[in-house]
Amino acid sequence: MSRKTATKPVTTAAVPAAPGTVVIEVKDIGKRYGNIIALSDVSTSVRAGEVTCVLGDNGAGKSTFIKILAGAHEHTDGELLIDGEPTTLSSPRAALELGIATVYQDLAVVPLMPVWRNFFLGSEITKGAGPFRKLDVDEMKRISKSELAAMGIDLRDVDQPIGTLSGGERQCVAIARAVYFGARVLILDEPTAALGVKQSGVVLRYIAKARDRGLGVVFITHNPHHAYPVGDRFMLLRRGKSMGDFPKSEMTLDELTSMMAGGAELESLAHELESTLGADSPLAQEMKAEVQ
Amino acid sequence: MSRKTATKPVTTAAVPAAPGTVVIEVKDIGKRYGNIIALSDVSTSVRAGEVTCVLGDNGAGKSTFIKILAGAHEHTDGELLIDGEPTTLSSPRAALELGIATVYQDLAVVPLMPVWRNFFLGSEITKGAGPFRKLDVDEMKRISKSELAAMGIDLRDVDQPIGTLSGGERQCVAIARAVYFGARVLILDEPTAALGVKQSGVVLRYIAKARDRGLGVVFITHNPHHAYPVGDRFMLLRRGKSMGDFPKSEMTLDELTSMMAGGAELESLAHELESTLGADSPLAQEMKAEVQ
Amino acid sequence: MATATAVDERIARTSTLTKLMKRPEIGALAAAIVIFAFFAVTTDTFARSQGAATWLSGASTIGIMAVAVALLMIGGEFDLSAGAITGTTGLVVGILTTEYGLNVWAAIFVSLAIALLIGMVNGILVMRTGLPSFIVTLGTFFVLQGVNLAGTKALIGQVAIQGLSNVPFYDQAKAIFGDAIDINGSAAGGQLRISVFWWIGVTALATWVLLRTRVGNWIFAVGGAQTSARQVGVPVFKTKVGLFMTTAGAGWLVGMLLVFRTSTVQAGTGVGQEFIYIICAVVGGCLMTGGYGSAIGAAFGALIYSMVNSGIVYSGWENDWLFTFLGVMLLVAVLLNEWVRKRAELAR
Amino acid sequence: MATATAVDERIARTSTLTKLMKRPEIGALAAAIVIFAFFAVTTDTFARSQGAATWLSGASTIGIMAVAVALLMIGGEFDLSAGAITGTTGLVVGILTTEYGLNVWAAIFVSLAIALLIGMVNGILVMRTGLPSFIVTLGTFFVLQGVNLAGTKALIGQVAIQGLSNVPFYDQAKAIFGDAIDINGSAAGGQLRISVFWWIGVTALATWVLLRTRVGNWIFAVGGAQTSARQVGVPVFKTKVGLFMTTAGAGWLVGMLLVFRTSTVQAGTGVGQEFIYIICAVVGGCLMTGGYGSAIGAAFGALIYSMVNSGIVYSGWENDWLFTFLGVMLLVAVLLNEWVRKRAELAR
Amino acid sequence: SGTGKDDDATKDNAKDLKYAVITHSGPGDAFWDRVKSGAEKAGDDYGVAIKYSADPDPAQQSQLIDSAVADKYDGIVVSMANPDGLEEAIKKAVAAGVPVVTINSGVDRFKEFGAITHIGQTETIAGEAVGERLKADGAKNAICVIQEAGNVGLEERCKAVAETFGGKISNLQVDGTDDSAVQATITSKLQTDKSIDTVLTLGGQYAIDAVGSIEESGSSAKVATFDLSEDVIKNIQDGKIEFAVDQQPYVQGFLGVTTLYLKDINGNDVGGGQPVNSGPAFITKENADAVLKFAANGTR
Ligand SMILES: Nc1ncnc2c1ncn2[C@@H]1O[C@H](COP(=O)(O)OP(=O)(O)OP(=O)(O)O)[C@@H](O)[C@H]1O
Ligand SMILES: Nc1ncnc2c1ncn2[C@@H]1O[C@H](COP(=O)(O)OP(=O)(O)OP(=O)(O)O)[C@@H](O)[C@H]1O
Ligand SMILES: [Mg+2]
Ligand SMILES: [Mg+2]
Repeated sequence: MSRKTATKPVTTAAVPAAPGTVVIEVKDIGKRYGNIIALSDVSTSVRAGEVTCVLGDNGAGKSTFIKILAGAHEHTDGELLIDGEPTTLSSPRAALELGIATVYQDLAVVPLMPVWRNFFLGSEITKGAGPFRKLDVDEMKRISKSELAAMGIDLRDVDQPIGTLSGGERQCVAIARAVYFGARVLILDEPTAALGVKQSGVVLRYIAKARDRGLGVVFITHNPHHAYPVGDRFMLLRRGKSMGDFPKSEMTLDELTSMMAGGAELESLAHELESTLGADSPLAQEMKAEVQ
Repeated sequence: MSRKTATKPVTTAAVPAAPGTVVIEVKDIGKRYGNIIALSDVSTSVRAGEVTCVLGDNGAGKSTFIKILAGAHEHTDGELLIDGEPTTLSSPRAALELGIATVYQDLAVVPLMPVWRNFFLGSEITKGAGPFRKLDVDEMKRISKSELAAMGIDLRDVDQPIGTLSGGERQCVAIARAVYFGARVLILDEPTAALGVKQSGVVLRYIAKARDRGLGVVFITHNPHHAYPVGDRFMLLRRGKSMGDFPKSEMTLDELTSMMAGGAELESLAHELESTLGADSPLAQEMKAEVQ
Repeated sequence: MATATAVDERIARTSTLTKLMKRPEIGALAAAIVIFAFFAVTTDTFARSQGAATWLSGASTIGIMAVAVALLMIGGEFDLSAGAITGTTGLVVGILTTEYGLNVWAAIFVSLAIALLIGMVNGILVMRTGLPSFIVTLGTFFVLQGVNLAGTKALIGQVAIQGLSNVPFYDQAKAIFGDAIDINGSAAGGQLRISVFWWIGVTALATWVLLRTRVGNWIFAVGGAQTSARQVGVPVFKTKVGLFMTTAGAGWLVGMLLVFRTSTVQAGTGVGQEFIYIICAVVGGCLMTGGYGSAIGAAFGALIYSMVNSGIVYSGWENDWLFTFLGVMLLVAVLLNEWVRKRAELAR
Repeated sequence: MATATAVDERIARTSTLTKLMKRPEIGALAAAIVIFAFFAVTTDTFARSQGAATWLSGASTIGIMAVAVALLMIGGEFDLSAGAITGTTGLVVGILTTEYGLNVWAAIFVSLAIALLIGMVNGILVMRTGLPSFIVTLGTFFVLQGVNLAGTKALIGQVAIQGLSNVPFYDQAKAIFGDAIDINGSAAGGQLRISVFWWIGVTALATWVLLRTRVGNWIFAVGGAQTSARQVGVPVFKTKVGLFMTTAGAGWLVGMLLVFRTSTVQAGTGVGQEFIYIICAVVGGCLMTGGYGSAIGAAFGALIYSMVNSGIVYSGWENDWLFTFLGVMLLVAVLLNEWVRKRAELAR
Repeated sequence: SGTGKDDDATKDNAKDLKYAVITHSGPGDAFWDRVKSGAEKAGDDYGVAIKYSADPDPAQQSQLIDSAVADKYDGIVVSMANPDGLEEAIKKAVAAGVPVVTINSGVDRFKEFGAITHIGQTETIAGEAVGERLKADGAKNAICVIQEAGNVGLEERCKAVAETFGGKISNLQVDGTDDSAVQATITSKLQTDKSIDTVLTLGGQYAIDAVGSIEESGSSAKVATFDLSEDVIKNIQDGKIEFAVDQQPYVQGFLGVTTLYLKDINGNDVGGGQPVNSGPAFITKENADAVLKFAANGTR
């Protein structure tokens, strides 16, 4: 995987911080859409060389939270500090310039544009100088093809409009792009949702690698089996509020699973599944295990 | 859960067939988009009272396959038989009229419309007669709110435009709608992708229930833990071709998982993950187990 | 499992008023009020009964079309032939009665049939070819414009209908389409055109259809996300063709209102008006991209347009600057509109 | 892990030709060829050098605007003030030179500055208010239309510039903007307008920008999915304001081409042309909803429009039916266009 | 057929002659429609082919002239609303040996451009005549209704009226494609300024709208108009319209073609280098009956 610095024109802060440094800190942050309070009083931090997992039920406010970090939405309450400086990210471009790359849940692709143009959108590789500076099309096609192949996606043609790709293929493009351009912080909103087993494995490996390279990673998932192996810290959201921030050392996979599923409420479901599917069903067992 | 027949105006064939009856049969079916062959030579059948799982890598052609069954795309090769009759479904409405309800991977919602209008779109409940027939708004709001609550989604307001819901909430609306209107066949394309543990459990329970009510179910997922407990037959697609149709009796969960992940190719990944994450990582272990 | 909790801590506050504020037409209403107030204060005649009768009458014919065009725009399509149809239908009635001596009522029904046919052709062409409606109806527009001119000339030898008021039963039709009601007992006290009532009726009907019927649901859906609508079983083809026919039908109605008000039509009638309808719909809160808007909003849009046009005349401003005033007023109206809507969004 | 396999069993077949066929302008090209052939066969003069010079000259000014408007439409916006700007810039030059004796070149630069300013105002208004560009630029259009009329009347007492050809250095500017080159040695053999070269140049430049520069990438992105574009760091604001300024700049160029071709401008110049530009862009394969289209296509669209207009004249068809012919031709062209494109899609 | 450069009788076979009539009319304009009818009638009578085309934009009109030259027409009749705009095209046509006759406006420049003659009556002559007449009728406060913003001819007419009128006169712009809007605008104006005693419209159609406005607003203003139609004459007979100025457009078309024809068959230069006036004629209650028949035919 060759990376030229020329390929990352928007990224000025290209060097990851020392492991453990707090890159992003949020204090009592909140977000309202009109009268809808999607998030309130959330405090946590993203550290270099660590994977922070954000967990929570559907509609808990996870995506809202990361959209604030990514500069896609401005927060309405609380404080956001980047490198210790209070900041309001006015646009995703501002975040990208600080080295924060994001995979959005809705992927942020332009359906009618070819795959390779989407891959490099906003960070195009050019050659030539002055008024004759033009896109280095071949290089961009080559890189996007090979980065996707590395994720196990063998595209027929990177000139295909991205809107005609399958859901998983599209998600892989978004992930490969963020991984390729993420310099200091990598934010991934349910990156493995539409992915097959193989591709999910690759994404988890990418996350681990990015962490090892000293990047701060924010990882959202509904799958405790994906969160636990790579996560260093777990933040749980429920109905827009933070339920706390737990280091990995303080929890087991089972605790995590049960916490994600909402504990007690699951019990009845597990029982019901057991009777529907039979007691030996792995799912029923899993559920039972989760509710202890 | 009260259901009036008046609420299902498009569904004429409301009675599920006897368990085991072949409802839909496909023979050597294929689909081309221009020169792109997304699917070729796939043969299988959907039976009443059975769950057919369609498994496969990203881009394997799963969504394409179910879009043919749902009437969203016409097939370009082969034959589609419904109740033994060769058919070409010209529109999803035609499929719906035959009692085939579908959850699409991209959900098929109208972002600017309120949740309840989306829920009942195309199958609105009306009251009054003749020119004064009007929408029964209260009833529709009530039903959509309660159906969603039953899935563990507690919406603030069913008048919210569906585009402002979180990814998982939106997916739940699409699933609840299909379950509510599916009369003979229920097709679900990665319904649990964006869902939390709890909601996934509910969806699996719904699938099991639908099967028990005698519906034929087609279920697409990337999660073998979701597929195995509810599936009766497993069809594996790879690069647009069918790898065969296996009854549950002939397989174990591990075999299924390894088949889904593409067997041998996984081996190297498992090794790599082991070294990155440590040999005791559940993910690495899972992967290792999968490659045997 | 709990269904609905009485108080949800995730909602800041709600009230019936703020609910109302969410409607797409709220901004247009506010703009209309401000513009009314402005001219009522700065001019003498504007708010008097004669003045109001004048701009209401102006708003009525544009408004009927704007409402129909708004439905079509919510359904995701445009109809550029909408203006020309008002001319076509008027000319058909004029020619059939004055030149061929057909009964007025028969002529009226023939012209309705022709209008609906044109609408159907528009709709079917758009749906079958997959071409953008902007371009298809532009083609129909040109064709109609030519037919209106050349057909009229070929049949009656001139470019405007003459002598319509002398045909039998003209008064019957005039009573329905062209009449006016004295407001203060005499014509001088202002005359309320019957077209104003047609306008109110059409707006009410359109609003009811949009918000309270299945078809209304489908209109929003086909405009907001056609593929999704199709996938959940909405009859997209029927809905859209129906919308084109509705617009053409409204064009017929307006054609009748015009021809029986002035007892004449010229071959160029309605040409260029199609964009005014679209403007009114957009000022009234419709999105150009479809899937959002309201019929009442479009009616307010027409009202704003007509009030501004009349108000400028009442103000006695230098007439050469007419368009500049119109442009500035339009911008002010839509800016106000947007501002109110955004506030409403936030406060809801 | 393998990167690219030489032959992929999931692709039916490909060739360079079919690759070419995927371009959005292919349909417009086919339509242009058919229309050329039609008139070349049915009329004497159409394909002769004098005839061709006439329709090329007509296509050139419309074409320059159509190309600029196409860029803007690909970027997801409209500019209804584009036509009026051609008038404004021409009038500014005419008034400053004939009435105030300003040097021609100075006047030209003043008018350019004014045009860019108008474009910037359009762009900033659209981006800052979130209003649809259709309505904002409609406002600007009205304002300009009024200013063109009232301003001109106020300053020179009439509505058309006269006597421009007598101002000093007129010939210099005419050589650049208004000249014509004899094709067959003499003026009678047909004269190729210099505007045709400007048109070719603008089209080539726009194509290069669209397909080979970062800005081009951004234009497609902001038109195709503005939120996504913003999320991946595309400077949406700058791109869109730049596009509005480009359109206004093209309006200036066309204004100069017109004023130095005929040595006169009228207050009404360009009014109503804005839709012709949009039509040409759409005929050339641009989507009304943005994110798709091509500059060459828009140039072909203008060519088709101009060829049809001239062809009808050469055919000697009855003038009253002009618009009907135009409409039918337009429909035929876009239907052919669509048909070719669909075939190309399937065969690719 | 030849280029018509040779005046001697090379083309006695009139069947081969074809003339282009190119005006600055907008589509569907009633005045220009009568010009067209006159030209076509002359063509019929003489057995020559007439092709009529029009565009209000001088650049487009120039292009139509260029096309006619390219198409080897034997003569061109052209209206010159904006002489500067047509200068190049007309001079080119003349240089190519195509005889040109100008009609309607452009009387000051036709000679300079090399046209045979000018037939018609400038907007100024008609306008001034109307102004004088209104003055004589004792009008004090008039509005001049312009149905197409920025139209050169219409603006000039109003300006000429103002020149001789003496009283107060203001222009009122209306949307000429929407009669009900025209009526509403005139009504509004009459309501605001009660002292208006004359409404002058620039097309027969709009006089009818003005009559409606006067009824609607209860004003006592009088209506005068340019151009005729059947309904206008009936209204004159009924006393609802004071008078109409007949610019005799039919004459302009007919004589334009006739001039070219005489040049071709007999080498005549009609007018002998001087312009020929085609009007104006005033139609009032007194002489209305006589023209009603022609107006109904669409020739006056
Ligand atoms: N409209 C289209 N035009 C061209 N190619 C398409 C189109 N739709 C799908 N494809 C291609 O067909 C192949 C199969 O797509 P499909 O969506 O069926 O995959 P899938 O099995 O559902 O994948 P996933 O698990 O990622 O959703 C993909 O490679 C995709 O690129
Ligand atoms: N633009 C918006 N306007 C109004 N409400 C919104 C908007 N966006 C999100 N919400 C609401 O905010 C809440 C949080 O949404 P968010 O997308 O952050 O959830 P999430 O935790 O990512 O859920 P999921 O796991 O389903 O993706 C949801 O209840 C949603 O309805
Ligand atoms: Mg989310
Ligand atoms: Mg899929």
